[in-house]
Amino acid sequence: PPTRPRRHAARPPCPAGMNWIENAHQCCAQCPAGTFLLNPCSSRGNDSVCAACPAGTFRAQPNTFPECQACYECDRHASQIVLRNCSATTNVACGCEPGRFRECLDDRCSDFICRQCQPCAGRLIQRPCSEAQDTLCGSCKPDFYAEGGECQPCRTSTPETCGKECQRVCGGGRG
Amino acid sequence: HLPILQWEDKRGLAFTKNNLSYSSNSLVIPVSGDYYVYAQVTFRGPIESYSKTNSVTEIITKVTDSYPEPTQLLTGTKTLSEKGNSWLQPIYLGAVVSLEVGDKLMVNVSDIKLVDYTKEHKTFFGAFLL
Amino acid sequence: HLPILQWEDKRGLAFTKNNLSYSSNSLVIPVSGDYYVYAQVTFRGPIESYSKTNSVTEIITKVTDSYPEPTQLLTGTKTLSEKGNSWLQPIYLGAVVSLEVGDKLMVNVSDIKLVDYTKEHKTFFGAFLL
Amino acid sequence: HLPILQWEDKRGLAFTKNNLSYSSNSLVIPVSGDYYVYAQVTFRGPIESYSKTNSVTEIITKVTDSYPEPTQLLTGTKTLSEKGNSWLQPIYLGAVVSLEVGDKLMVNVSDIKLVDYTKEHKTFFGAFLL
Repeated sequence: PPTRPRRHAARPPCPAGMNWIENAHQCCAQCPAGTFLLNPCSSRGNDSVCAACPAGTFRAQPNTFPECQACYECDRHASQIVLRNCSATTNVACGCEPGRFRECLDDRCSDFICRQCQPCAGRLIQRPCSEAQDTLCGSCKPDFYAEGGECQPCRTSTPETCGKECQRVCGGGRG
Repeated sequence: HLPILQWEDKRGLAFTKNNLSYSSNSLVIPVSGDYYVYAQVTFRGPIESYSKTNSVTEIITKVTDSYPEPTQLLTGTKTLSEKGNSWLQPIYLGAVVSLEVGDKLMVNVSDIKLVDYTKEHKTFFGAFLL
Repeated sequence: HLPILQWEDKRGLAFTKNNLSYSSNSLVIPVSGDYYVYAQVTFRGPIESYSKTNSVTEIITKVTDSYPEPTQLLTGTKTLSEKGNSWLQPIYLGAVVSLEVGDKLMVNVSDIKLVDYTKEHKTFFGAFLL
Repeated sequence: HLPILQWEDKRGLAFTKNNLSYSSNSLVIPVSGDYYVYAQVTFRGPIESYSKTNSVTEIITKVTDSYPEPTQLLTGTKTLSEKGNSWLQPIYLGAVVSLEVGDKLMVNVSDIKLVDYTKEHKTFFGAFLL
Protein backbone atom coordinates (compact mmCIF):
# COMPACT_ATOMS: atom_id res chain seq x y z
CA PRO A 1 0.00 0.00 0.00
CA PRO A 2 1.19 3.57 -0.70
CA THR A 3 3.32 4.81 2.21
CA ARG A 4 1.89 7.83 4.04
CA PRO A 5 4.29 10.82 4.22
CA ARG A 6 6.11 10.10 7.57
CA ARG A 7 6.33 13.70 8.80
CA HIS A 8 2.63 14.22 8.35
CA ALA A 9 1.84 11.16 10.45
CA ALA A 10 4.26 12.17 13.30
CA ARG A 11 2.00 15.03 14.50
CA PRO A 12 0.80 14.72 18.14
CA PRO A 13 -2.66 16.29 18.80
CA CYS A 14 -2.31 19.78 20.38
CA PRO A 15 -4.10 20.83 23.59
CA ALA A 16 -7.11 23.16 23.32
CA GLY A 17 -6.21 26.69 22.30
CA MET A 18 -3.04 25.54 20.57
CA ASN A 19 -2.25 24.48 16.96
CA TRP A 20 0.57 22.39 15.46
CA ILE A 21 3.15 24.64 13.73
CA GLU A 22 5.15 22.73 11.14
CA ASN A 23 8.14 25.14 11.08
CA ALA A 24 8.46 25.12 14.85
CA HIS A 25 7.61 21.41 14.88
CA GLN A 26 5.50 21.87 18.00
CA CYS A 27 2.17 23.15 19.31
CA CYS A 28 1.88 26.93 19.70
CA ALA A 29 -0.78 29.10 21.36
CA GLN A 30 -3.42 30.42 18.94
CA CYS A 31 -3.52 34.12 18.11
CA PRO A 32 -6.80 35.81 19.05
CA ALA A 33 -9.39 36.80 16.47
CA GLY A 34 -8.36 40.02 14.69
CA THR A 35 -4.69 38.98 14.60
CA PHE A 36 -2.47 36.47 12.75
CA LEU A 37 0.67 34.51 13.55
CA LEU A 38 3.67 36.72 12.79
CA ASN A 39 6.21 34.35 14.35
CA PRO A 40 5.84 30.86 15.84
CA CYS A 41 6.35 30.30 19.59
CA SER A 42 9.53 29.21 21.31
CA SER A 43 9.81 25.83 23.01
CA ARG A 44 7.69 27.30 25.84
CA GLY A 45 4.73 27.14 23.41
CA ASN A 46 2.63 29.95 24.83
CA ASP A 47 4.59 32.86 23.40
CA SER A 48 3.35 32.94 19.80
CA VAL A 49 4.07 36.32 18.23
CA CYS A 50 0.75 37.67 16.92
CA ALA A 51 0.19 40.84 14.91
CA ALA A 52 -2.98 42.82 14.22
CA CYS A 53 -4.69 42.22 10.87
CA PRO A 54 -3.69 45.05 8.48
CA ALA A 55 -6.46 47.38 7.29
CA GLY A 56 -8.69 45.70 4.74
CA THR A 57 -8.16 42.23 6.23
CA PHE A 58 -9.73 40.27 9.09
CA ARG A 59 -9.67 37.01 11.10
CA ALA A 60 -12.98 36.11 12.72
CA GLN A 61 -11.56 33.27 14.84
CA PRO A 62 -8.51 32.39 16.98
CA ASN A 63 -5.87 31.04 14.58
CA THR A 64 -2.25 30.37 13.70
CA PHE A 65 -2.58 31.61 10.11
CA PRO A 66 0.35 33.40 8.47
CA GLU A 67 -1.94 36.14 7.11
CA CYS A 68 -5.43 37.57 7.49
CA GLN A 69 -8.24 37.14 4.96
CA ALA A 70 -8.88 40.04 2.55
CA CYS A 71 -12.21 41.74 3.22
CA TYR A 72 -14.82 41.48 0.50
CA GLU A 73 -15.96 44.74 -1.09
CA CYS A 74 -19.51 45.91 -1.69
CA ASP A 75 -20.46 45.99 -5.37
CA ARG A 76 -20.92 49.71 -6.09
CA HIS A 77 -21.91 49.18 -9.73
CA ALA A 78 -24.63 46.82 -8.53
CA SER A 79 -25.93 49.65 -6.27
CA GLN A 80 -24.89 47.84 -3.09
CA ILE A 81 -24.18 49.79 0.11
CA VAL A 82 -22.05 48.95 3.13
CA LEU A 83 -24.23 47.78 6.04
CA ARG A 84 -21.23 47.12 8.28
CA ASN A 85 -17.62 48.02 7.58
CA CYS A 86 -14.93 45.36 7.60
CA SER A 87 -13.22 45.24 11.00
CA ALA A 88 -10.26 43.20 12.22
CA THR A 89 -12.67 40.43 13.27
CA THR A 90 -15.59 40.69 10.80
CA ASN A 91 -15.93 40.78 7.03
CA VAL A 92 -17.76 43.65 5.35
CA ALA A 93 -21.58 43.30 5.22
CA CYS A 94 -23.29 44.60 2.08
CA GLY A 95 -26.94 45.29 1.37
CA CYS A 96 -29.32 47.52 -0.56
CA GLU A 97 -30.35 51.07 0.25
CA PRO A 98 -34.04 51.72 1.06
CA GLY A 99 -36.20 51.61 -2.09
CA ARG A 100 -34.12 48.73 -3.54
CA PHE A 101 -34.25 44.93 -3.16
CA ARG A 102 -31.76 42.09 -3.72
CA GLU A 103 -31.95 40.26 -7.06
CA CYS A 104 -29.89 37.15 -6.36
CA LEU A 105 -27.32 35.96 -8.90
CA ASP A 106 -26.66 32.60 -7.25
CA ASP A 107 -28.74 30.20 -5.17
CA ARG A 108 -27.22 31.34 -1.87
CA CYS A 109 -27.61 35.03 -2.78
CA SER A 110 -23.97 35.62 -1.90
CA ASP A 111 -23.93 37.70 -5.12
CA PHE A 112 -26.78 40.07 -5.84
CA ILE A 113 -27.73 43.24 -7.69
CA CYS A 114 -29.83 45.92 -5.91
CA ARG A 115 -32.86 46.64 -8.12
CA GLN A 116 -35.25 49.54 -7.67
CA CYS A 117 -38.55 48.53 -6.06
CA GLN A 118 -41.46 48.86 -8.43
CA PRO A 119 -43.70 51.80 -7.51
CA CYS A 120 -47.14 50.13 -8.07
CA ALA A 121 -48.43 53.33 -9.67
CA GLY A 122 -52.18 53.48 -9.15
CA ARG A 123 -52.26 50.07 -7.51
CA LEU A 124 -52.73 48.72 -4.00
CA ILE A 125 -49.54 47.34 -2.42
CA GLN A 126 -50.11 43.68 -1.61
CA ARG A 127 -46.64 43.23 -0.05
CA PRO A 128 -44.26 46.11 0.51
CA CYS A 129 -40.73 46.07 -0.95
CA SER A 130 -38.04 44.70 1.39
CA GLU A 131 -34.35 43.90 1.20
CA ALA A 132 -35.25 40.36 0.17
CA GLN A 133 -37.93 40.94 -2.46
CA ASP A 134 -39.64 43.46 -4.75
CA THR A 135 -42.98 45.11 -4.01
CA LEU A 136 -45.97 42.91 -4.83
CA CYS A 137 -48.59 45.13 -6.48
CA GLY A 138 -52.26 44.35 -6.09
CA SER A 139 -55.33 45.49 -7.99
CA CYS A 140 -56.06 49.08 -8.96
CA LYS A 141 -56.65 51.60 -6.17
CA PRO A 142 -60.13 53.08 -5.66
CA ASP A 143 -60.85 55.72 -8.36
CA PHE A 144 -58.38 53.99 -10.70
CA TYR A 145 -59.38 51.70 -13.58
CA ALA A 146 -57.36 49.03 -15.38
CA GLU A 147 -56.41 49.67 -18.98
CA GLY A 148 -53.62 48.04 -21.02
CA GLY A 149 -52.07 46.51 -17.90
CA GLU A 150 -51.88 49.92 -16.20
CA CYS A 151 -54.09 51.63 -13.61
CA GLN A 152 -55.39 55.00 -14.84
CA PRO A 153 -56.97 57.64 -12.54
CA CYS A 154 -60.67 58.23 -13.16
CA ARG A 155 -60.18 61.97 -13.15
CA THR A 156 -58.08 61.87 -16.33
CA SER A 157 -60.71 59.98 -18.32
CA THR A 158 -62.98 61.74 -20.78
CA PRO A 159 -66.33 60.50 -22.13
CA GLU A 160 -64.62 59.62 -25.41
CA THR A 161 -61.88 57.59 -23.77
CA CYS A 162 -63.88 56.06 -20.93
CA GLY A 163 -64.31 52.46 -22.02
CA LYS A 164 -66.39 49.75 -20.35
CA GLU A 165 -63.99 49.14 -17.43
CA CYS A 166 -63.56 52.88 -16.90
CA GLN A 167 -67.31 53.40 -16.79
CA ARG A 168 -67.68 50.42 -14.43
CA VAL A 169 -65.11 51.84 -11.97
CA CYS A 170 -65.49 55.56 -12.42
CA GLY A 171 -69.31 55.60 -12.74
CA GLY A 172 -71.42 56.21 -15.90
CA GLY A 173 -72.11 59.97 -15.16
CA ARG A 174 -68.97 60.94 -17.03
CA GLY A 175 -69.50 64.04 -19.27
CA HIS B 1 -21.56 25.16 3.50
CA LEU B 2 -22.00 23.75 0.03
CA PRO B 3 -21.85 19.97 -0.43
CA ILE B 4 -18.39 18.44 -1.03
CA LEU B 5 -17.63 16.37 -4.12
CA GLN B 6 -16.22 12.87 -3.67
CA TRP B 7 -13.52 11.66 -6.02
CA GLU B 8 -12.52 8.31 -7.47
CA ASP B 9 -8.80 8.31 -6.74
CA LYS B 10 -7.72 4.82 -7.65
CA ARG B 11 -8.94 3.93 -11.10
CA GLY B 12 -8.43 5.76 -14.36
CA LEU B 13 -7.12 9.20 -15.07
CA ALA B 14 -9.13 11.37 -12.73
CA PHE B 15 -6.36 11.61 -10.26
CA THR B 16 -2.71 12.09 -10.97
CA LYS B 17 -1.56 12.12 -7.41
CA ASN B 18 2.07 13.15 -8.00
CA ASN B 19 2.59 12.26 -4.29
CA LEU B 20 -0.50 14.04 -3.01
CA SER B 21 -2.65 11.71 -0.93
CA TYR B 22 -6.44 11.66 -0.94
CA SER B 23 -8.54 11.00 2.11
CA SER B 24 -12.07 11.91 3.27
CA ASN B 25 -12.86 13.75 0.05
CA SER B 26 -9.75 15.94 0.20
CA LEU B 27 -6.34 16.22 -1.41
CA VAL B 28 -3.83 16.31 1.45
CA ILE B 29 -0.76 18.55 0.98
CA PRO B 30 2.44 16.58 1.73
CA VAL B 31 4.92 19.51 1.80
CA SER B 32 4.50 23.26 2.22
CA GLY B 33 4.89 25.41 -0.88
CA ASP B 34 3.16 27.08 -3.81
CA TYR B 35 0.83 24.78 -5.74
CA TYR B 36 -1.11 25.21 -8.96
CA VAL B 37 -4.53 23.90 -7.94
CA TYR B 38 -7.22 23.19 -10.56
CA ALA B 39 -10.60 21.52 -10.96
CA GLN B 40 -13.27 21.20 -13.62
CA VAL B 41 -16.85 20.26 -12.82
CA THR B 42 -19.32 19.53 -15.62
CA PHE B 43 -22.87 20.29 -14.53
CA ARG B 44 -25.93 19.03 -16.44
CA GLY B 45 -29.68 19.38 -16.05
CA PRO B 46 -32.49 19.74 -15.65
CA ILE B 47 -33.21 16.59 -13.70
CA GLU B 48 -36.79 15.41 -13.06
CA SER B 49 -38.76 16.49 -9.99
CA TYR B 50 -36.35 19.31 -9.55
CA SER B 51 -37.03 22.98 -9.25
CA LYS B 52 -35.55 25.14 -11.98
CA THR B 53 -31.87 25.91 -11.41
CA ASN B 54 -30.76 29.45 -12.14
CA SER B 55 -27.05 29.05 -11.56
CA VAL B 56 -24.30 26.55 -10.80
CA THR B 57 -21.30 27.14 -8.55
CA GLU B 58 -17.95 25.39 -8.05
CA ILE B 59 -15.61 26.36 -5.18
CA ILE B 60 -12.13 25.00 -4.40
CA THR B 61 -11.81 25.21 -0.62
CA LYS B 62 -8.92 24.78 1.83
CA VAL B 63 -9.30 23.32 5.33
CA THR B 64 -6.37 23.73 7.69
CA ASP B 65 -5.59 22.96 11.31
CA SER B 66 -4.63 26.58 11.86
CA TYR B 67 -8.14 27.92 11.29
CA PRO B 68 -11.57 26.54 12.27
CA GLU B 69 -13.34 27.67 9.09
CA PRO B 70 -12.71 26.56 5.48
CA THR B 71 -11.14 29.19 3.19
CA GLN B 72 -12.60 29.70 -0.27
CA LEU B 73 -9.62 29.72 -2.68
CA LEU B 74 -11.26 29.80 -6.13
CA THR B 75 -14.89 30.23 -7.16
CA GLY B 76 -16.69 29.88 -10.49
CA THR B 77 -20.39 30.73 -10.70
CA LYS B 78 -22.43 30.74 -13.94
CA THR B 79 -26.07 31.66 -14.45
CA LEU B 80 -28.04 29.38 -16.73
CA SER B 81 -30.21 30.64 -19.57
CA GLU B 82 -31.25 27.40 -21.21
CA LYS B 83 -34.89 27.95 -20.13
CA GLY B 84 -36.06 24.44 -19.39
CA ASN B 85 -34.12 22.71 -22.21
CA SER B 86 -31.48 20.22 -21.21
CA TRP B 87 -28.19 21.95 -20.61
CA LEU B 88 -24.49 21.21 -20.01
CA GLN B 89 -22.12 23.65 -18.30
CA PRO B 90 -18.43 22.99 -17.56
CA ILE B 91 -16.65 25.28 -15.04
CA TYR B 92 -12.84 25.21 -14.95
CA LEU B 93 -10.82 26.85 -12.15
CA GLY B 94 -7.05 27.01 -11.65
CA ALA B 95 -4.54 29.23 -9.84
CA VAL B 96 -1.41 29.27 -7.70
CA VAL B 97 -1.98 29.21 -3.92
CA SER B 98 0.40 28.96 -0.97
CA LEU B 99 -0.30 25.83 1.07
CA GLU B 100 1.09 24.32 4.28
CA VAL B 101 1.85 20.66 4.88
CA GLY B 102 -1.34 18.95 6.15
CA ASP B 103 -3.69 21.43 4.48
CA LYS B 104 -6.67 19.74 2.81
CA LEU B 105 -8.18 20.81 -0.54
CA MET B 106 -11.73 19.96 -1.56
CA VAL B 107 -14.28 20.93 -4.20
CA ASN B 108 -17.72 22.18 -3.15
CA VAL B 109 -20.60 22.50 -5.62
CA SER B 110 -23.94 24.25 -5.48
CA ASP B 111 -25.78 20.95 -6.06
CA ILE B 112 -24.33 17.46 -6.22
CA LYS B 113 -27.31 16.09 -8.17
CA LEU B 114 -26.41 18.39 -11.09
CA VAL B 115 -22.81 17.14 -11.36
CA ASP B 116 -21.96 14.92 -14.34
CA TYR B 117 -19.56 12.46 -12.70
CA THR B 118 -20.21 9.69 -15.24
CA LYS B 119 -16.99 10.31 -17.19
CA GLU B 120 -13.68 11.10 -15.49
CA HIS B 121 -12.54 13.32 -18.36
CA LYS B 122 -15.45 15.71 -17.78
CA THR B 123 -15.08 16.30 -14.03
CA PHE B 124 -11.59 16.29 -12.51
CA PHE B 125 -9.48 17.82 -9.72
CA GLY B 126 -5.75 18.04 -9.05
CA ALA B 127 -2.73 20.06 -7.94
CA PHE B 128 1.05 20.19 -8.49
CA LEU B 129 3.92 21.77 -6.57
CA LEU B 130 5.76 24.55 -8.44
CA HIS C 1 -14.29 9.97 -33.83
CA LEU C 2 -14.63 13.73 -33.75
CA PRO C 3 -12.55 15.72 -36.24
CA ILE C 4 -9.00 16.65 -35.19
CA LEU C 5 -7.84 20.28 -35.07
CA GLN C 6 -4.70 21.28 -36.94
CA TRP C 7 -2.29 23.71 -35.32
CA GLU C 8 0.18 26.36 -36.43
CA ASP C 9 3.35 25.54 -34.47
CA LYS C 10 5.92 27.95 -35.83
CA ARG C 11 4.64 31.49 -36.42
CA GLY C 12 3.53 34.04 -33.83
CA LEU C 13 2.91 32.94 -30.29
CA ALA C 14 2.77 29.30 -31.23
CA PHE C 15 5.86 27.43 -30.32
CA THR C 16 6.79 23.98 -29.31
CA LYS C 17 9.36 24.21 -26.59
CA ASN C 18 11.04 22.04 -23.97
CA ASN C 19 11.52 19.55 -26.86
CA LEU C 20 7.85 18.76 -27.42
CA SER C 21 7.49 18.35 -31.17
CA TYR C 22 4.44 18.76 -33.35
CA SER C 23 3.67 16.42 -36.23
CA SER C 24 0.53 15.18 -38.02
CA ASN C 25 -1.76 17.31 -35.86
CA SER C 26 -0.33 16.03 -32.58
CA LEU C 27 2.02 17.08 -29.83
CA VAL C 28 4.55 14.27 -29.43
CA ILE C 29 5.76 13.48 -25.88
CA PRO C 30 9.59 13.34 -25.78
CA VAL C 31 10.04 11.94 -22.25
CA SER C 32 7.72 10.04 -19.88
CA GLY C 33 6.29 11.92 -16.91
CA ASP C 34 3.43 14.00 -15.54
CA TYR C 35 2.46 16.85 -17.85
CA TYR C 36 0.03 19.73 -17.39
CA VAL C 37 -1.86 19.60 -20.69
CA TYR C 38 -4.19 22.44 -21.71
CA ALA C 39 -6.15 23.76 -24.68
CA GLN C 40 -8.69 26.49 -25.39
CA VAL C 41 -10.97 26.41 -28.42
CA THR C 42 -13.14 29.42 -29.24
CA PHE C 43 -16.27 28.38 -31.11
CA ARG C 44 -18.46 30.85 -33.01
CA GLY C 45 -21.64 30.63 -35.03
CA PRO C 46 -24.10 30.31 -36.52
CA ILE C 47 -22.61 29.96 -39.99
CA GLU C 48 -24.81 30.10 -43.15
CA SER C 49 -26.44 27.01 -44.63
CA TYR C 50 -25.85 25.24 -41.38
CA SER C 51 -28.31 23.46 -39.19
CA LYS C 52 -28.79 24.94 -35.73
CA THR C 53 -26.07 23.85 -33.30
CA ASN C 54 -27.18 22.93 -29.82
CA SER C 55 -23.82 22.33 -28.25
CA VAL C 56 -20.07 22.46 -28.82
CA THR C 57 -17.48 19.98 -27.58
CA GLU C 58 -13.70 20.02 -27.16
CA ILE C 59 -11.76 16.87 -26.24
CA ILE C 60 -8.02 16.48 -25.55
CA THR C 61 -7.17 12.94 -26.69
CA LYS C 62 -4.13 10.70 -26.29
CA VAL C 63 -2.99 8.16 -28.87
CA THR C 64 -0.41 5.67 -27.67
CA ASP C 65 1.33 2.70 -29.23
CA SER C 66 0.37 0.54 -26.27
CA TYR C 67 -3.36 0.80 -26.97
CA PRO C 68 -5.20 0.75 -30.31
CA GLU C 69 -7.95 3.18 -29.31
CA PRO C 70 -7.49 6.92 -28.57
CA THR C 71 -8.07 7.80 -24.90
CA GLN C 72 -10.18 10.83 -24.04
CA LEU C 73 -8.17 12.74 -21.41
CA LEU C 74 -10.21 15.93 -20.91
CA THR C 75 -13.61 16.97 -22.25
CA GLY C 76 -15.51 20.25 -22.23
CA THR C 77 -19.06 20.32 -23.57
CA LYS C 78 -21.39 23.35 -23.47
CA THR C 79 -24.96 23.70 -24.67
CA LEU C 80 -25.82 26.85 -26.56
CA SER C 81 -28.84 29.01 -25.81
CA GLU C 82 -28.23 32.00 -28.05
CA LYS C 83 -31.35 31.11 -30.14
CA GLY C 84 -30.24 31.96 -33.65
CA ASN C 85 -28.26 35.07 -32.73
CA SER C 86 -24.55 35.04 -33.45
CA TRP C 87 -22.67 33.52 -30.56
CA LEU C 88 -19.11 33.03 -29.23
CA GLN C 89 -18.17 30.29 -26.75
CA PRO C 90 -14.65 29.63 -25.47
CA ILE C 91 -13.93 26.28 -23.77
CA TYR C 92 -10.73 25.94 -21.70
CA LEU C 93 -9.41 22.59 -20.45
CA GLY C 94 -6.31 21.81 -18.40
CA ALA C 95 -5.09 19.06 -16.08
CA VAL C 96 -2.15 16.90 -15.09
CA VAL C 97 -1.90 13.58 -16.92
CA SER C 98 0.73 10.85 -16.87
CA LEU C 99 2.23 10.34 -20.35
CA GLU C 100 4.78 7.99 -21.88
CA VAL C 101 7.51 8.89 -24.36
CA GLY C 102 6.03 8.73 -27.89
CA ASP C 103 2.45 9.37 -26.79
CA LYS C 104 0.61 11.79 -29.07
CA LEU C 105 -1.81 14.47 -27.88
CA MET C 106 -4.46 16.02 -30.10
CA VAL C 107 -7.58 18.17 -29.83
CA ASN C 108 -10.88 16.96 -31.25
CA VAL C 109 -13.88 19.23 -31.71
CA SER C 110 -17.55 18.62 -32.36
CA ASP C 111 -17.40 20.66 -35.57
CA ILE C 112 -14.36 22.19 -37.25
CA LYS C 113 -16.44 24.75 -39.16
CA LEU C 114 -17.51 26.32 -35.84
CA VAL C 115 -13.93 26.84 -34.61
CA ASP C 116 -12.60 30.40 -34.60
CA TYR C 117 -9.03 29.74 -35.71
CA THR C 118 -8.51 33.31 -37.04
CA LYS C 119 -6.56 34.55 -34.00
CA GLU C 120 -3.91 32.53 -32.18
CA HIS C 121 -4.77 34.08 -28.83
CA LYS C 122 -8.32 32.73 -28.99
CA THR C 123 -7.62 29.07 -29.81
CA PHE C 124 -4.45 27.45 -28.44
CA PHE C 125 -3.03 24.13 -27.24
CA GLY C 126 0.04 23.17 -25.20
CA ALA C 127 1.67 21.11 -22.44
CA PHE C 128 4.60 21.29 -20.02
CA LEU C 129 6.47 18.68 -17.99
CA LEU C 130 6.13 19.08 -14.21
CA HIS D 1 -7.45 49.67 -26.19
CA LEU D 2 -9.70 47.97 -23.70
CA PRO D 3 -9.54 49.19 -20.10
CA ILE D 4 -6.90 47.61 -17.84
CA LEU D 5 -7.83 45.89 -14.57
CA GLN D 6 -6.11 46.93 -11.34
CA TRP D 7 -5.11 44.24 -8.83
CA GLU D 8 -4.57 43.85 -5.08
CA ASP D 9 -1.12 42.26 -4.69
CA LYS D 10 -0.58 42.00 -0.94
CA ARG D 11 -3.66 41.22 1.09
CA GLY D 12 -5.35 37.83 1.59
CA LEU D 13 -4.61 35.16 -1.01
CA ALA D 14 -2.71 37.63 -3.21
CA PHE D 15 1.07 37.42 -3.14
CA THR D 16 3.99 38.02 -5.44
CA LYS D 17 6.83 35.52 -5.16
CA ASN D 18 10.27 34.68 -6.65
CA ASN D 19 10.54 38.38 -7.51
CA LEU D 20 7.63 38.56 -9.91
CA SER D 21 6.55 42.08 -8.96
CA TYR D 22 3.37 44.07 -9.50
CA SER D 23 3.47 47.73 -10.48
CA SER D 24 1.21 50.10 -12.47
CA ASN D 25 -1.42 47.44 -13.06
CA SER D 26 1.08 44.93 -14.46
CA LEU D 27 2.99 41.82 -13.45
CA VAL D 28 6.65 42.54 -14.23
CA ILE D 29 8.75 39.61 -15.50
CA PRO D 30 12.03 39.33 -13.53
CA VAL D 31 13.83 36.71 -15.69
CA SER D 32 13.36 35.57 -19.29
CA GLY D 33 11.76 32.17 -19.84
CA ASP D 34 8.55 30.23 -20.43
CA TYR D 35 5.77 31.13 -18.00
CA TYR D 36 2.34 29.67 -17.44
CA VAL D 37 0.17 32.79 -17.33
CA TYR D 38 -3.45 32.65 -16.17
CA ALA D 39 -6.35 34.89 -15.15
CA GLN D 40 -10.03 34.52 -14.31
CA VAL D 41 -12.45 37.44 -14.49
CA THR D 42 -16.01 37.06 -13.20
CA PHE D 43 -18.38 39.38 -15.02
CA ARG D 44 -21.92 40.18 -13.75
CA GLY D 45 -24.80 42.33 -14.91
CA PRO D 46 -26.89 43.99 -16.08
CA ILE D 47 -26.23 47.20 -14.14
CA GLU D 48 -28.62 50.15 -14.20
CA SER D 49 -28.41 53.07 -16.64
CA TYR D 50 -26.42 50.82 -18.89
CA SER D 51 -27.05 49.73 -22.40
CA LYS D 52 -27.63 46.05 -22.88
CA THR D 53 -24.39 44.05 -23.07
CA ASN D 54 -24.16 41.35 -25.70
CA SER D 55 -20.77 39.94 -24.84
CA VAL D 56 -17.89 40.13 -22.38
CA THR D 57 -14.19 39.88 -23.20
CA GLU D 58 -11.03 39.23 -21.19
CA ILE D 59 -7.57 39.62 -22.75
CA ILE D 60 -4.16 38.91 -21.19
CA THR D 61 -1.80 41.39 -22.85
CA LYS D 62 1.97 41.78 -22.95
CA VAL D 63 3.76 45.13 -23.15
CA THR D 64 7.43 44.99 -24.00
CA ASP D 65 10.13 47.57 -24.58
CA SER D 66 11.06 45.91 -27.85
CA TYR D 67 7.70 46.67 -29.49
CA PRO D 68 5.53 49.80 -29.23
CA GLU D 69 2.19 47.98 -29.44
CA PRO D 70 0.77 45.68 -26.73
CA THR D 71 0.54 42.03 -27.82
CA GLN D 72 -2.65 40.08 -27.13
CA LEU D 73 -1.50 36.76 -25.63
CA LEU D 74 -4.79 35.09 -24.62
CA THR D 75 -8.38 36.10 -25.29
CA GLY D 76 -11.70 34.82 -23.97
CA THR D 77 -14.90 36.26 -25.41
CA LYS D 78 -18.40 35.03 -24.55
CA THR D 79 -21.76 36.22 -25.87
CA LEU D 80 -24.52 36.62 -23.33
CA SER D 81 -27.97 35.14 -23.79
CA GLU D 82 -29.56 35.89 -20.45
CA LYS D 83 -32.07 38.31 -22.11
CA GLY D 84 -32.40 41.04 -19.53
CA ASN D 85 -32.16 38.78 -16.48
CA SER D 86 -29.27 39.11 -14.11
CA TRP D 87 -26.29 37.08 -15.23
CA LEU D 88 -22.88 35.89 -13.99
CA GLN D 89 -20.12 34.80 -16.38
CA PRO D 90 -16.63 33.67 -15.35
CA ILE D 91 -13.91 33.54 -18.05
CA TYR D 92 -10.71 31.57 -17.31
CA LEU D 93 -7.60 31.80 -19.51
CA GLY D 94 -4.23 30.09 -19.12
CA ALA D 95 -1.30 29.07 -21.32
CA VAL D 96 2.47 28.90 -21.63
CA VAL D 97 4.09 31.99 -23.21
CA SER D 98 7.71 32.95 -23.78
CA LEU D 99 8.55 36.18 -21.96
CA GLU D 100 11.62 38.42 -21.67
CA VAL D 101 12.94 40.09 -18.52
CA GLY D 102 11.10 43.44 -18.07
CA ASP D 103 8.02 42.39 -20.03
CA LYS D 104 4.78 43.52 -18.42
CA LEU D 105 1.57 41.44 -18.28
CA MET D 106 -1.85 42.97 -17.77
CA VAL D 107 -5.51 42.02 -18.04
CA ASN D 108 -7.85 44.05 -20.25
CA VAL D 109 -11.62 43.71 -20.12
CA SER D 110 -14.42 44.80 -22.38
CA ASP D 111 -16.01 46.83 -19.56
CA ILE D 112 -14.68 47.47 -16.06
CA LYS D 113 -18.14 48.21 -14.62
CA LEU D 114 -19.20 44.63 -15.43
CA VAL D 115 -16.33 43.06 -13.46
CA ASP D 116 -17.14 41.48 -10.09
CA TYR D 117 -14.13 42.65 -8.07
CA THR D 118 -15.76 42.14 -4.66
CA LYS D 119 -14.22 38.74 -3.75
CA GLU D 120 -10.60 37.70 -4.36
CA HIS D 121 -11.54 34.09 -5.16
CA LYS D 122 -13.74 35.09 -8.11
CA THR D 123 -11.39 37.34 -10.10
CA PHE D 124 -7.64 36.59 -10.01
CA PHE D 125 -4.46 36.82 -12.12
CA GLY D 126 -1.03 35.18 -11.89
CA ALA D 127 1.98 33.55 -13.55
CA PHE D 128 4.77 31.10 -12.72
CA LEU D 129 8.08 30.23 -14.37
CA LEU D 130 8.29 26.67 -15.75
